[in-house]
Amino acid sequence: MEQVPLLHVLILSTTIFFLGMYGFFARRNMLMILMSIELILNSVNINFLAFNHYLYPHQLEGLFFSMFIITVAAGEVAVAIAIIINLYRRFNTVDIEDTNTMKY
Amino acid sequence: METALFYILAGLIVTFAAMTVFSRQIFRSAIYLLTTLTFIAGIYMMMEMAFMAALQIIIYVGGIVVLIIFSVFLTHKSGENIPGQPLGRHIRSGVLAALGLVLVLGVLIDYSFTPSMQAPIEATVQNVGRQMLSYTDYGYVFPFEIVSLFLLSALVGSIVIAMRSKEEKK
Amino acid sequence: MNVELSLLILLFLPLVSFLFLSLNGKRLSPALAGMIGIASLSVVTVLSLITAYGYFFEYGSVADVYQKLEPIKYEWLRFNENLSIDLGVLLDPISVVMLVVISFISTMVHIYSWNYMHGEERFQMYYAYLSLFTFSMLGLVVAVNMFQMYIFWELVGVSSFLLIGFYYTKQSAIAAAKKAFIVTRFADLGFLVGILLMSNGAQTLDFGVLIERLSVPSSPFTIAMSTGATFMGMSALAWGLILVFIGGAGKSAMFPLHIWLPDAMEGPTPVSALIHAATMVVAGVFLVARLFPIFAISAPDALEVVAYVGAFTALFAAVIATTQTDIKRVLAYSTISQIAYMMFSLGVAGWGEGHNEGYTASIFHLFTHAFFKALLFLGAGAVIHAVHSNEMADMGGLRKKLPITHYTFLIACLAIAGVPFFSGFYSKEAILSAAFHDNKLIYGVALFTSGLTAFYMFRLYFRIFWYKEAKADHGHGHDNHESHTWAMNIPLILLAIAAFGAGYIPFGHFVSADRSQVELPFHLELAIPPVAVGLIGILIAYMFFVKENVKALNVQQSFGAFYKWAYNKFYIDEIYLFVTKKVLFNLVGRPAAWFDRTIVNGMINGSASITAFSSESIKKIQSGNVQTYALYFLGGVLVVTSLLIYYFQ
Amino acid sequence: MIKLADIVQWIHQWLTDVLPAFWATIAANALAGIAILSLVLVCVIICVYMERKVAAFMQLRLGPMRVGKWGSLQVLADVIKLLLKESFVPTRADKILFVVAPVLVLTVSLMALAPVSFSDGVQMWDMNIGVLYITAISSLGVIGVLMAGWASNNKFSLVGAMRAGAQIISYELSAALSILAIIAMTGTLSMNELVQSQADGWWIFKGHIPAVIAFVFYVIAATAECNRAPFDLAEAEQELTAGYHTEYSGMQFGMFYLTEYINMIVVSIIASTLFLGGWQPFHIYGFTAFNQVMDYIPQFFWLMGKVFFIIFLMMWFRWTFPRLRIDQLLKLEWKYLMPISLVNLIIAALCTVMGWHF
Repeated sequence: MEQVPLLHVLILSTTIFFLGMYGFFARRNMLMILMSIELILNSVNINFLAFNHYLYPHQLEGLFFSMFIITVAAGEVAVAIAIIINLYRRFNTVDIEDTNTMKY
Repeated sequence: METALFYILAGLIVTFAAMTVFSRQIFRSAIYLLTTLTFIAGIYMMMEMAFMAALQIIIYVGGIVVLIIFSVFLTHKSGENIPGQPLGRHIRSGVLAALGLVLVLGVLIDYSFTPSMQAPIEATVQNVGRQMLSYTDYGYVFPFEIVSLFLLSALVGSIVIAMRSKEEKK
Repeated sequence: MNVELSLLILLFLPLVSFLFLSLNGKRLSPALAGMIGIASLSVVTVLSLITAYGYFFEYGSVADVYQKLEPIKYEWLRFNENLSIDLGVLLDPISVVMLVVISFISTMVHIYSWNYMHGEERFQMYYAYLSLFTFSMLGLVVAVNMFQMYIFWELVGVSSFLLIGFYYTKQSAIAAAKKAFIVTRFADLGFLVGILLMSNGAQTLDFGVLIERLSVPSSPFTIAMSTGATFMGMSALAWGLILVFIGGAGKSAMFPLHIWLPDAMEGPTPVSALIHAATMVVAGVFLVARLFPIFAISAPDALEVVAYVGAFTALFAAVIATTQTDIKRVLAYSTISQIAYMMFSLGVAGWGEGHNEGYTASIFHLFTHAFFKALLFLGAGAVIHAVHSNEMADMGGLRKKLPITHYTFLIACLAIAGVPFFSGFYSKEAILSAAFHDNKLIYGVALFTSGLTAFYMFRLYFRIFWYKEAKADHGHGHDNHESHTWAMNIPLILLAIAAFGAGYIPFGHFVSADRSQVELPFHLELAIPPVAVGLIGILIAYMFFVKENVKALNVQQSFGAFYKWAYNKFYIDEIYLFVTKKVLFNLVGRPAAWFDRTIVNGMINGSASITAFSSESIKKIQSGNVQTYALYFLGGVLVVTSLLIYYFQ
Repeated sequence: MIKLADIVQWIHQWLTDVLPAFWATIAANALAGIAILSLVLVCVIICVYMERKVAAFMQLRLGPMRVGKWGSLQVLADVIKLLLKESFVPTRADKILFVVAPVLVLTVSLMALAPVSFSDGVQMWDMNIGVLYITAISSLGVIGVLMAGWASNNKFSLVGAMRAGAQIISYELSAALSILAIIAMTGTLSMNELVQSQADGWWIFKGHIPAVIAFVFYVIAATAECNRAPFDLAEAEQELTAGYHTEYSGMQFGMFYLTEYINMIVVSIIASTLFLGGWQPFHIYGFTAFNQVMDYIPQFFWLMGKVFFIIFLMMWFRWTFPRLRIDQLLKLEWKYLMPISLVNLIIAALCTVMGWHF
C-alpha cells in the first residue's frame, strides 16, 4: 500500500481516536467507556504500525510497541471487567453515575 | 486496487467506530467494535504486518471483545436499550472531541514526513520472535518479562476483585 | 568470671526471664514459670554477692578509698559534644550495697510467692512482673547517667503499677495502682525538671562528671549555678536539687506525696514486701545519696529541706501508724516513717570529717531496714494467708498456730524497735547520734518517733500473736497451715537471720560519703535514750494488748479528736481530693473548659464554616466522576497545546 | 501420474490466456471458492450420513435405510426439507443480528479453509502465519454464536450461547498450546511448510511424547471447540432445548448445522496437517516397496482419509462418553488440560532445543 500516503492513515487513526474520546466522555455505561478506550488504544496501534511501516521499515520497533499495547489492553480489560462485574453485584447497575456512594 | 481497498476499509472503520460510540444497544455496540477491530486488522494486513493482524484478531476479537460481550450478557437484559444521555453532555463531549480532531489534523496536514530509504525488514514471525527474545541492543526480552509479570498480576487481580467474598455467598 | 560479663548477666537475666515469661506465660505451667523466676533471681543474687565481694575486697578500693568504677559504658544518644545519654554500669559502694539488697530481697520474695501466690490466675505473669521490677530496679541503681536513671526510674514506676494492680478485677486495686502511678509520675515531673536544670548547669548528664563539676565550690559550673538568679532565696543549684529531691520524695513517699503508699497495699503482700518496703521506696533515698556530694558541699540549704521533710514525715507517719487497724497499713506507715528516718539522716549529714556519720547511718539503716521490713511484710503475709483478713480484729492468739511466723516476726519487731543486739538498734543509733550532733530539734523528733515505732510495732505483734483468740469463723482449719509452706518459711527464716545479724557488719568500712573507710562511732550515752524510749513503748504496748482489755480504748478516747484525725490519716487524702476536685476543677478546669468551648471552638468552627462554605461553592467541580475530569483534562490539554503551537511559536 | 497441482496449474494457465489479468484473478478466485465450497459441502454431506450410520452401528441398529440405497439420499432429503421451510424471526429479537449470526459463523468457518494445503502445490493462500490465521479466524466464530444467543432474546439461547462461548474460548487455550508444541518443533506457521516438514515422517511419530500428548489434547480440545458431545453443553437438549440456535429454523438453522460440520472438518484438517503429516503418505523407513505403493495413493486422498479418521474419532467419542457438567467441563480445561499443555509445551521446546526429536 505504498500508494496510500502516510497522512491518510494518520487521519484515519486520529478520527478513531477522537471518536473514542467522544465515547469516553459522552457515555455513562461503563462497558461503553471500556469500548471507547479500546478504540483509542487501537488508533494508537495504527499509528505505531504506520510509522513503523512508512518511516522506519528497517526496524520493528513500532510493531513491538503495539504488541505490548495489545497485551496491556488485554490485562486492562480483564481487570476492568472484574471491577465492573463486582460493581454490578453491589449496585445492580453499570451506569457510572449511579455508583457514587463514595462521593463527598 | 490496493488504494481503493484501503479507502473502503478506512471508511468502514470510521463508520463502525462511530456506530460503536453512538449506538444505544450495547450488544450491537460491541459487535460494531468487533467489526472495527477486524477491519483494523485488515489495515495491518495491508501494511504487511500479517502477524500483528493475527494477533489483533486473536487477542482483541477472540479475547477482549468476547470478554466484553460476556459482561454485557451478565449485566444487561437482551432486547433493552441503554438509557440515553442528556443533550448537553453530548454537545460538550462532541464539541471538545471535534476541537481536538481539528487541532490534531491541522498540525498533521502541515507536517511533512520523510520516509526512510533503508532496506525494509520483513515482519515475519521469525524476525519478531528473534528480536523479542534478544537481550542485545534493540532486544525486547526485558519488556517481554515485564509484560508477562503484568499479565500474571492482572490475572490474579481480576480473580481477586471478581471473587465473591465468603459472607456474600451466604 | 570477668566483671563485665557477670554484670551483664546480672542485669539482663531478669529482663530475659521477664520477656520469656510474659511472651510464653500462657503456655508454661505455673510451676515451671515460678521455677524460672526463682532460678534466674537466684543466679542474680549469687552474681551480685560475687560482685559485692569483688568490689569491696578485691578491686574496688585504691588506698582505702572505694573507686567509682564504670565497667560498662555505652554511648546511646548524643545530643551535642557535651551532652549524651550513656547506658552503663556504675559501681560504687552504695550501688553495690543496693545490688545485694535488691537481689536478695527479690529472691526471697520470689521464693515466698511460690507458695503465697499458689493457684492464682496469671501466676506466670506475676513472676514476669517481678522479674521486670527487679530488672528495672537493678538498672536504676547502677545507672551511670541521670537520664539512664530516669528511664529505669519510670520503668520501676510501671512495674510497680503493674504489680499493685495485679488483682485488676478488684476496683480498689485499680484505683490504688492508678494513684501510685499518678502521684509518682507527678513527682517525677519534678525529677525531670531537676535533671534538665542540673544538666543545663553542669553541661553533662553523667553522674561522675556531674558530681565532679558541681561538688567543687570553686568550679565554674558551681559558681554559675549557685550565684546566678535566685528564686525564693535559693539558687538554681539548690532548686535543681530540691526538684530532684521531689522526684525522690515521690518514690520514697515523703510527706505530702506519701498518700499512694498505704493504698499500694492492695497489691499481693509479697509485692508490698519487695516494692513498698525494701527496694522501690528507697530509690528516693538512693537518689539523694547518689547526689549527696552536691547536696552537702554546694547546697546545704537543699539538704536542710531534705532533713526537715524527712523528720516531719517520720513523726507524722508514726502517729498515723499507731492508730491503724489494718496490719498492712500499719506496716505501710511504718515504712514511710523508716524511709523518712533515712531521709533526714542524709539531711543532717554534712561533708568532711565528723559530719559524714549521717550518710553512712542512712545507708546502713536502709540496709538493715530492708531485711526486717521485708520480714515483717512476709510475716504479715503469712498471717493474712492463714486468716484471710487484713484486720487486726480477726486476729489474735496466733502464736501457737504459726510458730515460725511468730518467732521471725518477733525478731523483726525487736529489730525495728531498736532493741539492743538487733540490727535496727545499730543503724538507728547511728542515725540518732548523727541527728544529735547536727540538729537537736530533729533529734527530739526522731527520739519520740523511735518510741512510737516501738509502740506500734509491738501493738501489732501483741495484737496478732497474743491478745485473745479470734472467733473461729473461718471454718476451714488453719492448724497445720505452716507445715506445707516451706517456700514461705525459708525466706522468713533467712530474713530473720539477716534482720538479726545485719547490724554486726562494720558498715562504715564500706560506705561513707567520701567513699573512704571510716569507723562508725558508738556513743553509749546517746544509745541509752532511744533504748529507754523504745522499751517504754514496748511496755505500753504490752500493757495494752497482751490481753484483751479496755485500757487502749480509754486512752484512745482520751485523745478524742486527735485520735480520729490520726485514724483518718489527718485527712490528707481528703485534702488532695478537695484541692484537685473542688479548687482546681472549679478555678482552672471550668474556665479553661469555657474558654476552650467558646473561644477556641468558636475560632475553629468559624474557620471550618468558612471552609465548608467555600468548598460547597466549588464542590460541583469535584464530582468524583473521572469522565468529567478527563473532559476538563482534554480541554486543558487542547488549550495549552494550541497556545504552544500557534501563539508562542 | 497426474497430480492435483498440475490440474490447478493448467486451469490457471488457461484462465490467464483467455481473460485479461484482472478478470483472470477474479475468475480464479471465484473458481477456487466454488471448488472449496463444493468440496466442503460434499464432505459435510458425507459427514452427516456418516454420523447417522456410525451412531446407528454403535447402538446396534441400522440407521436411515429408506431414502435411497442404504439411506444414502437421506441427507439430501433433509437439505431439501431445510431449504423449503420458512425462516422466521421472533418478534422481540434483534432482527439484524439474528440474521447476521448464522451467516457470520458460516463465513468464518469457511474463511478458516483459506490457508489449507490440500495437496502439494494446491493451496488458496500460502501465508506465512497460516496456523495462526486459522486460530484467529476460528476465534471469530464465537462471536456469531454469542450474537445468535443474544439476538434470539430467549433465555435458553442466551445461556446456551454463554456456555458455548465460555467453552470455546477456554478450550482454544489448550488447543493453541498443543499447536504451539508442534510449531516449536517445526519453527514455521505456514501450513505448506508444516506439511513439507513431515516428508520424512509424521510429527506424531517424529515428535514422540510431547507430540502425542499434544495430539491427544488437541483432539479433546477440538471436540470441545466444536461443541460436540461429550462437550455439547451449549445445546444440551435436556436442559436448553437446542442452545443458541433454539429460535432458528429453515436454512438459518441449516447454516448452523452446516457450520458445525465444517468446523469439525477444519479442526480435523489442522490436526491432520500438524500431527498426521497432512497430505504426506504413510511411509515406513526402509520399506521402499511399501512406501512406493503408498505414494501412488493421491495426496488429496491421504489428507481426506486422515480428516475422516479424526472425524470418526470424534463421532466415536460422542457415542461413548456421557455429557459433562459445565463446572466439570471448565475444571477439566483450566485445572488439567491447560496446565499439562503448558508443561508439554515446555517439554516440546526443550526437545527442540536439545534436538531430541527426529
